[in-house]
Amino acid sequence: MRKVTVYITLKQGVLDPQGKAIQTSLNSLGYKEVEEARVGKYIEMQIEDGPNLESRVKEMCDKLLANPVIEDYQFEVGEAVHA
Amino acid sequence: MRKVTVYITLKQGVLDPQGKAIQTSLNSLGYKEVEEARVGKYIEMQIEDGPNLESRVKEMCDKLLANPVIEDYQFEVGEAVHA
Amino acid sequence: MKFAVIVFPGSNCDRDMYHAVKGVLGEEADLVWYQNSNLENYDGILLPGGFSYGDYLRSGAVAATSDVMNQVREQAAKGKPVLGVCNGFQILTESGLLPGALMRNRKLSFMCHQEELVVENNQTIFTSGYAKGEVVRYPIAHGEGNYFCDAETLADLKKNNQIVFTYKNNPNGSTYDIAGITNKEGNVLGMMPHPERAVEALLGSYDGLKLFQSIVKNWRESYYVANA
Amino acid sequence: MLQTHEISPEQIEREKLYQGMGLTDSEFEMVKRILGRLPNFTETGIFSVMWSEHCSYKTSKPLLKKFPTKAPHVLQGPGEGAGIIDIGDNQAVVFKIESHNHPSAVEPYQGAATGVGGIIRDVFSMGARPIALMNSLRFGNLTTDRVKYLFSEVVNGIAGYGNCVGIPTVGGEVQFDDSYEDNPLVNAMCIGLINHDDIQKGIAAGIGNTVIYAGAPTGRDGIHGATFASDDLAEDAAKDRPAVQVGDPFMEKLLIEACLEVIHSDALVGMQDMGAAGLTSSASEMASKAGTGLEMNLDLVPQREQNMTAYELMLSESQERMLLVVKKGREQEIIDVFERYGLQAVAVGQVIEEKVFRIKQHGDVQAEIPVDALAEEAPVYYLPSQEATYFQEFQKIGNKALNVDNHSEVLKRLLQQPTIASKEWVYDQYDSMVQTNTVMGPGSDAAVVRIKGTNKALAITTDCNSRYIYLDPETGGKIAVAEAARNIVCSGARPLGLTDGLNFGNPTNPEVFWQMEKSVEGMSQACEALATPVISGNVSLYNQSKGKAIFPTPIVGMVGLHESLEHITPSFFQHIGDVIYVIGETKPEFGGSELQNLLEGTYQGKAPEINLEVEAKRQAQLLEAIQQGLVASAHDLAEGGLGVALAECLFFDTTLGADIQVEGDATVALFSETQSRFLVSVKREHQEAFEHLVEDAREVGLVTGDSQLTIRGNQGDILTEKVEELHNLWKGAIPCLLK
Ligand SMILES: Nc1ncnc2c1ncn2[C@@H]1O[C@H](COP(=O)(O)OP(=O)(O)O)[C@@H](O)[C@H]1O
Ligand SMILES: [Mg+2]
Repeated sequence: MRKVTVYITLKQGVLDPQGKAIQTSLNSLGYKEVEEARVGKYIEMQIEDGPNLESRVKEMCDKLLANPVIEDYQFEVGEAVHA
Repeated sequence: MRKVTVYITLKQGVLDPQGKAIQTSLNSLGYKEVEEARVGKYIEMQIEDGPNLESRVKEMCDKLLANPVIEDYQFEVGEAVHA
Repeated sequence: MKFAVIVFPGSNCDRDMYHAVKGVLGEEADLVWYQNSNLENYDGILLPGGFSYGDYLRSGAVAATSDVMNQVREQAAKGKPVLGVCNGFQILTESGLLPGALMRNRKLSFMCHQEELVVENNQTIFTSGYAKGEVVRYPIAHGEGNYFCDAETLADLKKNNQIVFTYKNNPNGSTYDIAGITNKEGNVLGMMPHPERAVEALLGSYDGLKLFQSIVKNWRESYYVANA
Repeated sequence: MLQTHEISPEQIEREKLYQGMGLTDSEFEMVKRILGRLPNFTETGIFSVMWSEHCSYKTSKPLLKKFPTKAPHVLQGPGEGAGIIDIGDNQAVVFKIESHNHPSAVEPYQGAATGVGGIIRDVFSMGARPIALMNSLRFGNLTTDRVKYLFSEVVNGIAGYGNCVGIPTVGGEVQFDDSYEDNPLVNAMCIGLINHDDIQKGIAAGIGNTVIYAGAPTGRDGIHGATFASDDLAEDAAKDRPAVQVGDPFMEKLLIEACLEVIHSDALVGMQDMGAAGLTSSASEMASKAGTGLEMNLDLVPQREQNMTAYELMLSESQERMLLVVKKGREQEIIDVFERYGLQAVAVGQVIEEKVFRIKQHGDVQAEIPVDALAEEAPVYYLPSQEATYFQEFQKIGNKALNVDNHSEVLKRLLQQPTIASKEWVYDQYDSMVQTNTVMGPGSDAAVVRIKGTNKALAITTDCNSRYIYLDPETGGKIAVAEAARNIVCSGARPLGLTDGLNFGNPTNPEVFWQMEKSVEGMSQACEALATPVISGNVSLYNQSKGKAIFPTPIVGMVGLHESLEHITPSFFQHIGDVIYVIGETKPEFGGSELQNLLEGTYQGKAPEINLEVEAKRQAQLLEAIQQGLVASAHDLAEGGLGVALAECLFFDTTLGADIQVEGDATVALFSETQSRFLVSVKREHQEAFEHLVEDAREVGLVTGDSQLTIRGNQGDILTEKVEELHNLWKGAIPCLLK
C-alpha cells in the first residue's frame, strides 16, 4: 500500500476569489503581512502497490482529479507501507 | 517575502463524502487499486518576512484557516525569497 | 419587540428575515450592517442565511471572526434570544456560540426543497408554540448543512435537551438527523431549515410563523415579569 | 503573453494578422478608411471585438428588425442592457436572456456561472433589483461521459453562482438531442423589478464628467471572448483555454447592492456593465449613445496581473466589473458607497466633447478611434439564404401515422425520455425560494413570483421546441412563442412580452441562414398575434462542430402579469370530482414528436400546424375563465401529447387519479402533438360557465381519488396505471442516466 498525495492548484492568471477573500480577511484580522493567498486542493490516497503506479496516478489526475482547463497538479508517491 | 504552505485535512473519524466520491469514481474508471481518498485544502501564501513568522502563521491557522472541530493542519515556511 | 437582522457582506436572506418579522409578524426590526453596529438596544438578534464572504474557506468562517460577533456573544450572555438560520447557524458554530460544525451535504450538492422536521424540544423560547413531536414543513436551501459533532458533544446535546429540530428524512447526512440545536442556556438557536421562508401560506407553508411568535410571546412575558 | 509592442501596423496589414483576430479583408479596409491610417495592434483588437457578431450583430441585425418591439407598455425595447415593461403602480419589469454556449463547452462550471453573472449585471445596471433567474439548456443525449460531465457541471455552475448572489432560480428547461453533443447551449435569463424613476441608462453624458471603474480588477481572462463566441467551436478548443473566465459571485452580490444604492444618487449620470469585449464595449457604447467622446487612462485601471498591455486591458473579459459616469466633483460620494461594500472604485477617465474614444497608457496614446465607428457604423451583412434541402423532403413525407400496440408501455417509456422526465435533479440544486416571493417554482408550467407590497405577481417561462423548428423553421418559430404564451396563460397571467435567445449554427451557410430567417419570421408573426413584443434578446451563432450545426434553437423567455394573486392557477389537478377538459381538437401530428423519436429514432416529416388566430382566441378565453375563477388547474399539451400531460397533472398529489375517455385512434389521442391545446380541470359548479366561455373545450373525464390513471377508448380500455409507478419512472429517469 502506498500513500499518494496530489496537490492541485489554479493555473497562473486564473482568478482565485477564495484566495483573495482569505487574504483580505487575514489582513483585517491584523495579519497585514499576508500579501497573497491562493487555495488549492490536497488529496491523500491509499493505493494498492502495483506496476506503473506513477503513470496511473498521472492518468487519474488528468482524467478526474484536476481540471486541466484551469488547474495544474503535482503529486508525490510515498514509501511502500504494509497495511 | 516567504512562501508559506498550509495543509488542512479532515480529522480522523470525520466522514469525507467528497473523498469517498472521488474514490468511487476512480474505482469505476478502472483504478480499482485506490482504496481510500481524502480531500483537504492546500493554501499557498506570500508573507512579508518578520519576527515570529512561525507563531503568527500558527495563529492564522487557529483563528481562521482551520476549524479545530473537524480539521487538522500542518504548515511549511519556505526559504526567504526576494520579490 | 425589536429585532436586529445582522447583514454581512454576502448575506442574502437578510431581507427575507426582515420581511418575516416586520412585514408578516409586525414587530420592529432593523437591518444592521456588520460594521460599526451597536446591538445594545435590540431585544433579539437574527443571523440570516446567505453566503457571507462567499462561503469561501468554510461557510461562516470569515463572518465568525468579525467584531459584530463579539457583540452578539455579549448580548447572548445577557440572555437575549439569538437565532441563526442556515448561514447564520454556520456562523454560530464557527464562532463557538454553538457546538459542532456544518459540513458539505452527504450528496455533495446544494439542495432546495421543503423538508419535514420534528419538534424535539418545545421547552424553548423558540418552540414553545409547537407541540412536542409536532411535524412541521420548512424549506431547506443549503450545500453545507451536514451537522457534525463528536460522540461526547452529541451526548451532551441530548442530555441538555439542546436538540430542537430533527429531520424526518435526513437529507444531508447530519449526525442524529439534527436540523437545529440551542446552546446550553437555550437562548441561542441555530438551524439549517428556513423558518423565515415559511410564514405565508401563499408560498407553500406557514409553519415557521409559530417560531417567531414564540420568541415574541416569551419575550413579552419575561418583559412583563421583569417590569411587574 | 503577446508582445504587442513589437507588432507594427504595417506588419498587421502585410501578414494579415487581423484575420486571426476576426476581421475580414474588407473589414480591415473599412478600418483603414475610418481612421485614415493603419490601425495599431490595440486598435485592430478593439475593432475586431466590437465588430464581432457577439457585439455588433452584423449578420443578424437585418433579421432582428422584423421583430415587433413596440407597445404602449414597453418602456425600453431592445438596445439597452435589458428591456423594460410597465406593470403599473410606477413599477416595471426588466428582463433579458443571454447565451454562454462556447465558454460552457470549454469549461462548463465557469462558463455557466459567468453566464449567469453576466445577465444579472445587464439587469441591475439598468437600476433594477434582480428578482428571478431562469435558464434554458441543451445537451447531447446522456449517453457519454463527456455529455454527463457537461450537464452536471453546467447545472453546478448555475447553482454555484445564482445561489450565492441570492437571486432565486425559479425555472427553466433542459432538452437533450445529439445535435448539441459538442455544442451545449447555456442560456440564462434574469428578471428584475424597478421603479420608473430609477431607470438608469448606459449613457456617458455631460462633457467633463468622470468615468469610474468599479468592481473586480482586470486580469488576462477571457481576452477575445466575444470573437471566440462568434466563431465555430474548433475541435481543438483547447487553444482557446486562456479565454476561460472565472466568476466571483460574492463580488457580484456586493456590486448589486452598491450599484442599487448609487442609482438613487443624483451624482450618477450613467452606468453600464462590462460584458463581452469588456472595457472596450462598455466605454465606447456609453459614449456613442450620449453623442460624446471618452478618454481613459489605463494606468489607473485596477489590475490583477502585472505588465498588462493596452490590448489586454481593453479586451479582457474579467467578470464583475462596472463602468459609471459621475458628475464632475461628486466622485467621492460614489466611491464611498462602493468602499463601504469593500469594493474598489476609481476614476479612470472623463467624458470629452470630441467624439473619439482615446486610450492612454504610460503617457502615450494607445488607441484613438471615432466613437460611432465602433458602435454604430459596424458593418452589416445581408447573407444569402437558401431553403434547406431537407425541407421539401420532409414536407413530402407529411404526417405519417404512427402505431402503437401497448399504450401503457409507450407512456412509461415516454415519461422516461430525458426531455420529458422530471428535472428535479436539476432544480433541486438551485435556491428557488430566496427573496421569499416564489409562489410557483420549478416544476410548474410557468414560474410565478409575487411582487411584495402589491396584489400582483409575475409569470415567467422559457420555451423552445427546436425539433419543430428544424422541421419547419417558420411554423416552429410560431410554436415557440405560442407555447411560451400558453405556459404564461395556464398560470393565470396575461403575457406582457418576451426576450429571445437565438442560437444557430454558422450563418454563412445559406441553409442555416434560412433557418434563422424563417424562424424569426414565424416568431414575429406570433408576437403580433399574441401581442407580445420583443424587448431584448441575444444572438449566438456558429454553434456547430465538425461541420454540423445544432438544431435551430431560438429560445423564448416570456414574462406575464397576474393582476391579482387570486388568478394564480396551478398546473396540477386539485380535487377529486373535478371535471377534466381538453381545449382544442387533436389531429394525427407526429412530425418532431417525442413518440416519433422513441419509435423511429429521428425527427422527420411535417411539424404540427398552428393557426395563430385560433391560438390567440383559446388563450384569451382560457385566461378569461381563469380570471373569473372557473378553473382549478390548467396545463398546456406539449411534448408527449395528452398521455404525458395527464400523467404530469397527477404528479403533484399522487393520491389523485384520473378517469379519461378518448375518441378515435388511441395513439393519436394520447401521443399526437397537435398545437394550441390545453388540459384543464374545473369544479363541477363551474362547468356550465366554463363551457359557455371556452368554445373549444371538450369534457374528457374526471379527477378521481384512486391514484390511478385510467384511459378508455371507443373500443375498450386503453390503459390503467398506478400514478405512483408512473411518477417513480418519471422522477428517477435522469438520476438513473447519470449514475
Ligand atoms: N434548467 C432548469 N432550471 C430550472 N428549472 C427547470 C430547468 N429545466 C426544467 N425546469 C423546470 O422543470 C419543469 C419541467 O420542465 P419542462 O419539461 O421543460 O416543462 P414544460 O414542458 O412545461 O416547458 C418546469 O417547471 C421547469 O421550470
Ligand atoms: Mg410547457
